[in-house]
Amino acid sequence: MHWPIDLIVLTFVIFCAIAAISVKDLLGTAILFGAYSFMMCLLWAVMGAVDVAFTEASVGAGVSTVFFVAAVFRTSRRTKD
Amino acid sequence: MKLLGFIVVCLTGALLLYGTGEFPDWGDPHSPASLHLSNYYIEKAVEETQVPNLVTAVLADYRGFDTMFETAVIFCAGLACFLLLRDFQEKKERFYRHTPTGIILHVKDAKKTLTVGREFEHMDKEWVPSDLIIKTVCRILIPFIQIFALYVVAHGDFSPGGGFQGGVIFGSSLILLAISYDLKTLVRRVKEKVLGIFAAVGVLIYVGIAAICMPMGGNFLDYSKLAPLIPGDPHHIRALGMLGVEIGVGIAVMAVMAIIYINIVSEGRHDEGL
Amino acid sequence: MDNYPALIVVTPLLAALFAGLAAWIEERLSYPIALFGLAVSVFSAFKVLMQVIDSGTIHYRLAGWAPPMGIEYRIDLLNAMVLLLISSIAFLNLVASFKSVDQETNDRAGSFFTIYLLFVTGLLGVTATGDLFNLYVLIEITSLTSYAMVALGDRDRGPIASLNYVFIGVIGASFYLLGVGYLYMQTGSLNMVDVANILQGHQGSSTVLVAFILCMIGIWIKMALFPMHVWLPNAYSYSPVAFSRVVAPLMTKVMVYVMIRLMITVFGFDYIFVTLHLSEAVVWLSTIAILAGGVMALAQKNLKKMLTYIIVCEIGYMVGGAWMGNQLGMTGAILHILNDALMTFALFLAVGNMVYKINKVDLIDLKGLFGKMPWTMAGFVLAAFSIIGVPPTCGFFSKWYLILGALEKGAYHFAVALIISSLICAVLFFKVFEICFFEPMSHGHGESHGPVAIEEAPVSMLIISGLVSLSLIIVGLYSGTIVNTVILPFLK
Amino acid sequence: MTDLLALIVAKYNYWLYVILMMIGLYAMIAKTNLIKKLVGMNIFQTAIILFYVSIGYKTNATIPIIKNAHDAHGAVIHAADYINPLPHVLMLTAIVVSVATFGVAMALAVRIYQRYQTLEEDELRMRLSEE
Repeated sequence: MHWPIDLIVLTFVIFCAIAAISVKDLLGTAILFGAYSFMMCLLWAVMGAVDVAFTEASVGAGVSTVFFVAAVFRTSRRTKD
Repeated sequence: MKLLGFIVVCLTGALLLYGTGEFPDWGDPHSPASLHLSNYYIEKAVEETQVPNLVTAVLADYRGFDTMFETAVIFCAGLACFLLLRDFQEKKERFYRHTPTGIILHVKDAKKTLTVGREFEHMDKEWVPSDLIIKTVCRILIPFIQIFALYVVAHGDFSPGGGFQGGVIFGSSLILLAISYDLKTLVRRVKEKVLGIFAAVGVLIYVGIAAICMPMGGNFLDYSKLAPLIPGDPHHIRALGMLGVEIGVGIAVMAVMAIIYINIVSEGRHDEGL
Repeated sequence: MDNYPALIVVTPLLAALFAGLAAWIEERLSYPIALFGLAVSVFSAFKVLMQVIDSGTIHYRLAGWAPPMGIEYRIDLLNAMVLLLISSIAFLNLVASFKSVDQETNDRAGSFFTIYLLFVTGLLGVTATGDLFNLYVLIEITSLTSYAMVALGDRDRGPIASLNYVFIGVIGASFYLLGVGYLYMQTGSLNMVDVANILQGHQGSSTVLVAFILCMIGIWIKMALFPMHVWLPNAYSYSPVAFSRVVAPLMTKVMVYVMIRLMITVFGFDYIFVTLHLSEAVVWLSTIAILAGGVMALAQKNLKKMLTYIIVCEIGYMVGGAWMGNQLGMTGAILHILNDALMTFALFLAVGNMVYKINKVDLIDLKGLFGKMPWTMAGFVLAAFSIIGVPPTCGFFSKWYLILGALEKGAYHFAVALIISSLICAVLFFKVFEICFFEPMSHGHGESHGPVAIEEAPVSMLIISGLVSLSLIIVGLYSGTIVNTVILPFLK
Repeated sequence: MTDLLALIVAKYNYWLYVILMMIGLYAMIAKTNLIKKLVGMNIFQTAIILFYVSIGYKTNATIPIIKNAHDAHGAVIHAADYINPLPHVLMLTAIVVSVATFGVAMALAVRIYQRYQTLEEDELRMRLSEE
């Protein structure tokens, strides 16, 4: 039974999601978003979806975050909400 | 807007929670979703396709048609980023650094260029001195990342991974090169035209393998009809077909990831970046 | 072995890839490649339609696997008709846009053709497929290409309209995906026919109800039914003309087709109209959509925007007809898919010719256009009559079926809304005609007596425009044949 | 009380996916910064992926890679021993689609910033009405 791990990771996921959309700095959002993706990837690995977890680790936590940082670099870090 | 958002979100949440009520328990082995098709795939896929990773077998063979369009989606995203951002006009101002003295030259006229060589090096506007440690570590690391990417593509039949993941890893090794050196280094080594052609050729490999099956007398994507073309055990023909397809996916994804990154980070001018 | 069903979808995709390659090597090759790909597609679609009329539904197994395991193309009369419609409109538009593409895309014609062909591939695939998840992937291809195209049109406002379209489009597609997930959870299958068979035993389940609602909301967002229409006017009016000519007639109609397909093939009439009783509410919703679309169209000052609001209005017709729950309403809705696609295409072709010559299509810019572009305006008038519903044109016949369906069901409010919206359209178009015909050219001193010099669009555009406008009358005259050979046998 | 707890434990993945989805949807509708909206969009899409992956899970089963596939011909494979592979396949496709959309949306955001020097929706609306 590994549902306790599952539950802990899920709590982290929700925490990261809320933090990512409420931080007042877009670069911070980018990093929290990467953390969110990585937590999500852990969760899927726990559930046995290894291929999906692998993809999310390389795409969500890797390349998407890089695109995100690149876009923030070319625009601005400022956000009102 | 906040209030509207809140109302919509609550309505959606209520609808979804209402639907959750009759769900089978999480992880129930007897839920309908894990019985009908799933059992067929688990019991027959290895016998029919000789691929032990069921996800790859279903992805590239049973539902290979989905995957073909998924690759087309990726190709389309790369093309869209290129069309949206690419700007062929040279930027007016340029910065150069005289290497022996460290003096920075600011050239305002677009027509005058200095030859970049041993004395002068091209420089970004927000210039950070390149760090020796980072450069060296990345130079050592990048070949290994690329070999790992190739392994992921080739070994997708037996372990987690496949064309898409491998392509993303290969693409991120290129992005790492751009971050640790500078964007110019990447653009010089991997020409834009090469990336564009790779993106199209990758998808073309997939569609081509699928389309060859038609003149061979099978339906579209039916790898088993490729047997006369490829020497070797006809028993493993489906696995070989999948491998070919995965290589196509890997090439396309690699190229597209690099295209998207380069265009976003340099606003389409391909001169300076992160 | 007969591979026409696969060829319909695959040749545009292959042509797109070769056109994309050609864009890097020799740009001038892209156009003939694109033209050839679509020509093969039209031919295959025609072959398939003939085959279906002769010998019934075609089942084509992709990758050779039997249906619930693999993906299947299941082409019946409705599919075949819509497939032929899509491929021929796309082909004709490509012929017509030979001259105007260069003008609009800053020498990136090769990439434009690639995206255009991918868009058409997506539409054709959505129509041909018999698999719920495959449908989602192809919807995403069409959406992604349209995001790119919308941003390419107007350089200032295009990107904003496009990003709004991205947000709303993703919500729509995700709702659909979620609905498919609920269905999968209940049935364990993704093939439409297989899902429908399994669903027979689960009519009362709340999961199926939620799945149905989610799928419908997703599709409605994608088709821009009235309260979810906010993305459509901006997105369609800012995209390049060569693209809006194909997206405006086809995108929404294909989504209507998807809705009808889900209603008939997956959930079944009994479930929707007998178990759920949702008919009344949706017919009211579409009544409101019709009236709101018409009223908002009245307020517009730009011809292209006005036409996009008319599209919103027309969607109300089709949704209302499909949800009427009787054969007449459904016949009207399906016939209107065909007619409305042709009418909108004809209108946008005319607008395209105007844009080619005078660049802007604010209503004020249209003064004296009858003298300047008589042939274009002739096509425009014919299409406008068809939208209003003047008898020999095809618009009249589908409206006739819709009204009959409404009367049979007793939905008088829908019939009244239909007639009111026809009147609104008449007012709108006569306003345009008045500006074009009676008011003189506004340039200079306000007097331009004597014959105005004729400055027409290129012949390739004019011929297509004329051809499509004439087809409105021909389709109108043969509506009886279409209903008897295609629609009624399908509904049986 | 224990019934309720049992209900929560039995389906908590589904409850939590609903919560994540609501967070994402709220961010997409209510936030004014375009990039924040994009983050909301991504959370929304991953929530759906979580839902699908949860459908595929089976207790007491292992990952969907058949052990000893090539040397045990004729050995019977029990379907109950392996997790359902189909949702994983679907979600691989969905992840790819979402990263493609994300890339295009980022490119659009950069274009908007180039033109208007802002990413806030209300400021954009003001700029548009000025022109």
